[in-house]
Amino acid sequence: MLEVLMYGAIAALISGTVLPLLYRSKNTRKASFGLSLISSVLLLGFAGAILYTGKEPVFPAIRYLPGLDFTLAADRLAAGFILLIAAVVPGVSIYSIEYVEHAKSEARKNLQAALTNLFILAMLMVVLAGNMVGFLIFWEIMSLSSLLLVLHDYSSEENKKAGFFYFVMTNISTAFLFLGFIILFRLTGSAEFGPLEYSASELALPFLFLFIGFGVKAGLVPFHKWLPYAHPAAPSSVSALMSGVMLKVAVYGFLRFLLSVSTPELWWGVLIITAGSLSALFGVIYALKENDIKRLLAYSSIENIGIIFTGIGLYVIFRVEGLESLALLSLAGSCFHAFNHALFKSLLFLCAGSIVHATGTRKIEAFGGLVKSMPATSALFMVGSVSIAALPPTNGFAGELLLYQAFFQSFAVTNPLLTVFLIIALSSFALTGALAAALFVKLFGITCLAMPRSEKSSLAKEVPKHMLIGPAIPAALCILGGLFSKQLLSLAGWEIEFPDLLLLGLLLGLIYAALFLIIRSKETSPARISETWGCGIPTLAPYMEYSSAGFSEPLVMIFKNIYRTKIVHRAEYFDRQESLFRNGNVEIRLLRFFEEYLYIPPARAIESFSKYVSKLQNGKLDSYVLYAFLAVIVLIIATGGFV
Amino acid sequence: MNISFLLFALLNPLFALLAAPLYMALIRKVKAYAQGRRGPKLFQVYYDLRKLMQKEAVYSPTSSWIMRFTPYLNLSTLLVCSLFVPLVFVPEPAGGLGNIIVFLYLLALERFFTALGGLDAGSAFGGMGSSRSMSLAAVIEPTMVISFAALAFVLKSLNLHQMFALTAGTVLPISPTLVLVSISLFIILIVETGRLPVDNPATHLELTMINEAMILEQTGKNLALLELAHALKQFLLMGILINTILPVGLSTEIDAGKIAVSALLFLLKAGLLAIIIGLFESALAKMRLFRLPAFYVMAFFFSALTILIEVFA
Amino acid sequence: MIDPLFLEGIIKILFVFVLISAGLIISTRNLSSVLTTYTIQSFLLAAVSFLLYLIDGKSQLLLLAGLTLASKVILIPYFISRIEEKIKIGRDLHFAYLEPTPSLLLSIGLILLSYTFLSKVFEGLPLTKLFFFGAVIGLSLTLMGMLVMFSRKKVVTKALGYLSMENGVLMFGLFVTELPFIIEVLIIIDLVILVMLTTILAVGMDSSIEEYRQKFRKLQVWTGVESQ
Amino acid sequence: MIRYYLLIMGIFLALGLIPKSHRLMNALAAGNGMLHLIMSCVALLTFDLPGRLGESLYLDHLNLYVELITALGFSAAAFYAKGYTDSLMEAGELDPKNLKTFYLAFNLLLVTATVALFSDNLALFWIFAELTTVCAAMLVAILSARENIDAALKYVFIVSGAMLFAFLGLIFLFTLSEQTLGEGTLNWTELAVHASEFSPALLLASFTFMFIGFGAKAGVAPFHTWLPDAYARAPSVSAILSGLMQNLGIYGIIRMYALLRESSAAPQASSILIAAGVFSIALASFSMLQQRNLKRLIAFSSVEHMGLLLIGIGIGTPLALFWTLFYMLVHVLVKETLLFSAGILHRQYRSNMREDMKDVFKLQPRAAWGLILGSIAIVGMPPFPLFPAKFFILLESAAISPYLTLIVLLTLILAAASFANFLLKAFSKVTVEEEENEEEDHRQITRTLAGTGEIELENVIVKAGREKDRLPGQYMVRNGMRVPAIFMLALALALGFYFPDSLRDLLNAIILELGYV
Repeated sequence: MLEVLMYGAIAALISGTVLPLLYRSKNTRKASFGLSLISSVLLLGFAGAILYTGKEPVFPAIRYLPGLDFTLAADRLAAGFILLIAAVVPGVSIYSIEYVEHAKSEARKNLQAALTNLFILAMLMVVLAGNMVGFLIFWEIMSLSSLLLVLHDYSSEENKKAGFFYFVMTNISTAFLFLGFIILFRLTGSAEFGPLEYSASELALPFLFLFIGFGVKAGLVPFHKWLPYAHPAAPSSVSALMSGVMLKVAVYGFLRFLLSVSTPELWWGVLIITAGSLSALFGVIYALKENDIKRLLAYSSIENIGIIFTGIGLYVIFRVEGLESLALLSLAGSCFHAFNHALFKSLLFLCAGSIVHATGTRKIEAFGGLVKSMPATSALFMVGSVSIAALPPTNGFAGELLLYQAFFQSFAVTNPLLTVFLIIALSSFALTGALAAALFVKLFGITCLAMPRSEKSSLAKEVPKHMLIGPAIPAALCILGGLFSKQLLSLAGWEIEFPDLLLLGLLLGLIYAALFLIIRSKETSPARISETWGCGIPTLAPYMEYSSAGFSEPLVMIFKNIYRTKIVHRAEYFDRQESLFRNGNVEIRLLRFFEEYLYIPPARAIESFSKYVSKLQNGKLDSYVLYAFLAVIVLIIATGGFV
Repeated sequence: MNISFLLFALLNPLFALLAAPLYMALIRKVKAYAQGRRGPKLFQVYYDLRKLMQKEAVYSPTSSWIMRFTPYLNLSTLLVCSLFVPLVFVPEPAGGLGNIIVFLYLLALERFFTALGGLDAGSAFGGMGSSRSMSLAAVIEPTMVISFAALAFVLKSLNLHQMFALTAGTVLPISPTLVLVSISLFIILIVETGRLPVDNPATHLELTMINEAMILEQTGKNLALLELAHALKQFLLMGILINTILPVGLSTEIDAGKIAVSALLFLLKAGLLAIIIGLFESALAKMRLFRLPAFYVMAFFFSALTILIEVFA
Repeated sequence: MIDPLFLEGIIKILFVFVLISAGLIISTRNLSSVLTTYTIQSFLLAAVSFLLYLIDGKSQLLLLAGLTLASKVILIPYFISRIEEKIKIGRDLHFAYLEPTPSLLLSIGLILLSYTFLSKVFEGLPLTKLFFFGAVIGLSLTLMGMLVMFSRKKVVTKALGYLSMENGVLMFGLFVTELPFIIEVLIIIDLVILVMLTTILAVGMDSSIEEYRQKFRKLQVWTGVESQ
Repeated sequence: MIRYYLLIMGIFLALGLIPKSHRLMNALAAGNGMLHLIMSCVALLTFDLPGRLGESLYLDHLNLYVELITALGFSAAAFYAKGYTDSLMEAGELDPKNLKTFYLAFNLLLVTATVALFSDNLALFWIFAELTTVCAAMLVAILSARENIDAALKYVFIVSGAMLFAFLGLIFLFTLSEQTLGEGTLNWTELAVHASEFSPALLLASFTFMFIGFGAKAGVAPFHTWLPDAYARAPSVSAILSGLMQNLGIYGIIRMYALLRESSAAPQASSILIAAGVFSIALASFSMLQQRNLKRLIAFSSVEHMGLLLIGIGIGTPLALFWTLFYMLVHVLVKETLLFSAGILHRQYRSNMREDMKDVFKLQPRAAWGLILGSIAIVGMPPFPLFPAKFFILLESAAISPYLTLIVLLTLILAAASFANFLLKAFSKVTVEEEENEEEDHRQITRTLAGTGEIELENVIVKAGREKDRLPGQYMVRNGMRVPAIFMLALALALGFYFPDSLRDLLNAIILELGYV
């Protein structure tokens, strides 16, 4: 029965992929997104049933390669992530029905619909894959389909760069996964994911490789740079899927490995937490300075992935220290946070897509006043902002609460050095949370409140209804997921001491209602409308408002060591001796630390080396024969040496 | 949920709501005396609130529902918060109320919407206040969390109710490290309530104000609600500090007499604390905004030290 | 019958001459001299083959000698000299990477390399001294031919370098007479085809004839693309 | 038997000289390819393998498999050649007088390659492999432009020069067998039986020399230098054929390594192969990164894949060899797709350079997608079957050292990045704004007219209209050029989803016959 649901979902997604490729029309696109919607409903049933009953479905192995079958498997972990997919997809599908129509040509619209389905399918199959080869295959398809989606507007220079960068990073990720899996395969002699009862030293290498591989895909610092490039380039619905689901698929892969290891070591946990905390902190700090709404959200994804990995790291540390209940708590926390992030990040990206669509720009400084012109979108955006700022009683808070609980009790570890480490990690975690709140006050406040800051923004209109229903689904889930978090956790089988947020939410609501009614009933005089006080200036103008850059200025000052600036000169001359100046510019800009010290130098080195190598192929027969001659000599000497 | 809790749920918020403005006034009075003035009457605060309640609200045409929504939300949040902090007697815990992290984040919720409210009218003052408030809150957050973590670690619970059940009945702090935590808590109290040297609640100068700037556009009963919420916040934080360092008199049983005594004792202790705050404020000058993180680090240091000492001991 | 030892002595002397001819090919600038040197080298090869026949008495060697004489001493040189006339260039003045003197020094190194390598490889095998010598000369001749191929500019000279490599291989092969005769014949045929092809193509490359230039210009589509 | 074959083929080729019409010549070439394809299939199905035909023809699974790949590639190329050469002649690049030579060399190449593959005697293999070089060089030089001649000369000089070393290796081997068996032999079957008795030192020396020759034939770095020039200059068809000849080199190396595997020199031979493989991959990847010429890019990618094949052979385990053999097949399929598509683009833009390509999706959408999908396949991404092949080869390579695997993987990233870089830069230049409305209008007309009976007429008119407003400068792709590309890609894709049992049995049989397991 369960299997049928899954096959149905897969079939729906496949037909959703194929259909728009066959015939270009609006109806096929609609049908395609409808199919993905259907598939998500089926998936919901499938994953829910597994999580509830704990029964694992049995899929027959599919013959694939000699000596290697293609198997599907869904345990509770997989079911959890399938649930995550099923939760994000409906909103995105409904949203896309309208959103995809803004693409430039019919061909691209259909391609986008098909690829979106393929992308969802690939992510689903990665989670379902029963062995490493299947996992890698769909992992690659997932990367590829998302790459093509990122490149939907391929002619723009910026997108091209983003696409290339994404491609390279995703390849690096796959390469390390390849390596990690290959070593595991050699160790166990099978491609299946199974318990790894080996000593930690044997697993150290695969652990490192897989950590890097999944870390790149998840966007951990310092492998995170592709995110802020790829997200602005991709259509918003795809960003929602990428940020909401794809990053979590990487988390899933990492968990799948980690949970099968029976004896992890302490340094694993320390490494994971370090990377996680740094990601969280850098993610949010860079986001604060960002002026591009989608890039800001991308940085915020880095932050949240950092939080998830911090939880995973805590899990490892507690496992090593033998604190099983805390280990469970932190694992539950990071899984739950992964789930929540999927919801509110997809919600935010969808809203951002609507806003960008309505205003025609991605610059936060150009928005403003949308709460009046786009009330529904703004309300949804508000829900997303509150959730991501981890405010009660939303789901974002529930996830972080679990992690906080784990952290607060973590000082039970006996190792004093570890305690110091945990204190540092906790404070960085807290700082991240508060900065995120500041970030989303800025984002929501500057985007939606006050007066429109540009003409584009003042002309904005509310988006069509599909683009409202779409994000409304994750928005509702965000609130419900927060309110019913305790119930959800116990449904998922985690018996954890956890405050009842439903009670809290009810209390809040009741008191609010009571207050409101009491005060309203006593109201004597109606409210009056009057100009904002502007220190005597008669009319307020948009340029007087606090700007996005101004808002983050205090934090920029406080973290000025991180936001270092760089002065860049560019000059052109008429002559080679550089004495006759033609034109040039000087630019003071933010130092992109990771980019300029970590990415560009090796890229430059590879580039210049490749130039050098290319020169070897100089088209001259003389040189070619010389190479061959040298090679012959070397081979003769080598053979002589061997003999 | 049991009787004791229901009783607590009724009494504690009511007590807090009624007593909170008094201490705003008390601190003001202490400061006035320190400056050689007599200052307004203690109950002036209540008169002010009543007057504001009766006044109409004035809204800017640029503002939106955020501005109308925020005051109610803030007060209701703080009222929920008051369920978390047992002031005069500790009930049987129920429904996870009292969770210290939830408490922290309820404060964050209040701050979040206040800041949005500041941005809503579109005036530069509001924006400035929001920006500063959120920035400083971000910087203080690690300190707060570590302090509360230290508190939780020393008192071996995540729930304020359970913590205070532990401290109740003792005269002196049950662990010497609690003194260290208390110093941190005191600093947090100063910061969170927007007092000198962080913020000056008494001025309306754009260079200095943080909290006042955010609510500059609020008028009438909305302003009253916000003021009340602010006072409540201060009172609750004071309550945590008092019940940590000087829990004497905190009752754990439902007994009208005992509760009355304990309430009276609490009012006295809070009065003492308010005087200390007032004196502390008078003794210090406003710090430059960007010097503040150094101030917070002090609190951070004490809390981290607490955890380390507890671990080593 | 002549004393085999005496014949072996002569063969060894011929080996030395072969090496000298290889050196000359490396360093001579005049195209026709290079060709002549090659012809002499091939002739020496034929002579070695003949002498070996006198020692072993295997008729294949005689045939091989005849075949070498016909193809390498007569046919190929004739063909190449015709080409040289046609393309109207007599000299190959420029050297790539190596001037004649370092080339010659390097050749000595190559001979040493072949010697050490082969002595290691053949260690412990019951082989005649003459075979070993032939192998060393053959391998070094092959390597020296390669040296010619990369250090000379004109395609015709390169072709001669290739032929000289081929001579080295043949020299080696002479001592392995059991190799089926048919294969030797096929190798020669292959060689002839290859030489004809390369030299015809070389006309296209080395030619200074105006008509070719024009032809190339007409086909600019395929050019002007690569920037090298 | 070999004589009969050569005789028949000789007659066949002579027949090929008679017809004057291009169509007929092309049909003959295609027929030739199909004939070989069918013959090898029949041989595979009916013969008792391994077996002999006459004195010198030896048939086993390996050479039939390689022949199958070769004949498949030839047949596809023959179909493609018609349209392509037509267009070359239209543009005045190919002299119609040379057409006959072209097809002669085309057919001859297949015949010589076939004889080379099936000859038991290594020397015969050597000679015919040499002859394939000659034929392929003729095909490269067919345009008789200076650049083509240059490329052909490089091909001949480098490959033939290196092949001379292979002959030295043969002489070593012969001497060795003479010393051990009393009577010299170069018959592979006999050598295989006695390989373990041979002196490892001499066997290794002979392997090294043969590796030089066959490696040059296969395009292994640093003997690969002829390959990019030949690919870039030669017409696509010729490039495909010389590409097919690379498999011949790999075939020789597989055979030689199988000999070596029996002796104690196997580890040394493995290290040579793996070192050369890694070197090839690295060099090719770095050369690809800055490549602006599409065909050169494809050529270097060939070098890279040869490197991977060498590693697969050098690992020396049955599993590695199994996937290496599979890799050979898929590589040919995908490489041909790429070259076919690149050829179409070359006819469109008259250039292989990335700067010259514009509006690709508008002008040649199918070729563009062919290139994109081909690139995805060639960099080893699923669902294309190079992916599992790569996985298993690398899996086996990790047994030698995980760091070897790491290096290979990292350099493969470079190769993938090069393709991405090229495609992104070449395909993203848009000058014409895409106008979809027009097309929709056409559809509107047909839709409204549906059911009136005049629909067909209208369709014709619409079509004719479209034909007329074909974009300026759009190259009309002949079906004969499109079909083989699609066919090859579809075949590759199908192999990615379904691995036929018969193929598995065939590959296992090869491994068994080579003495693995």
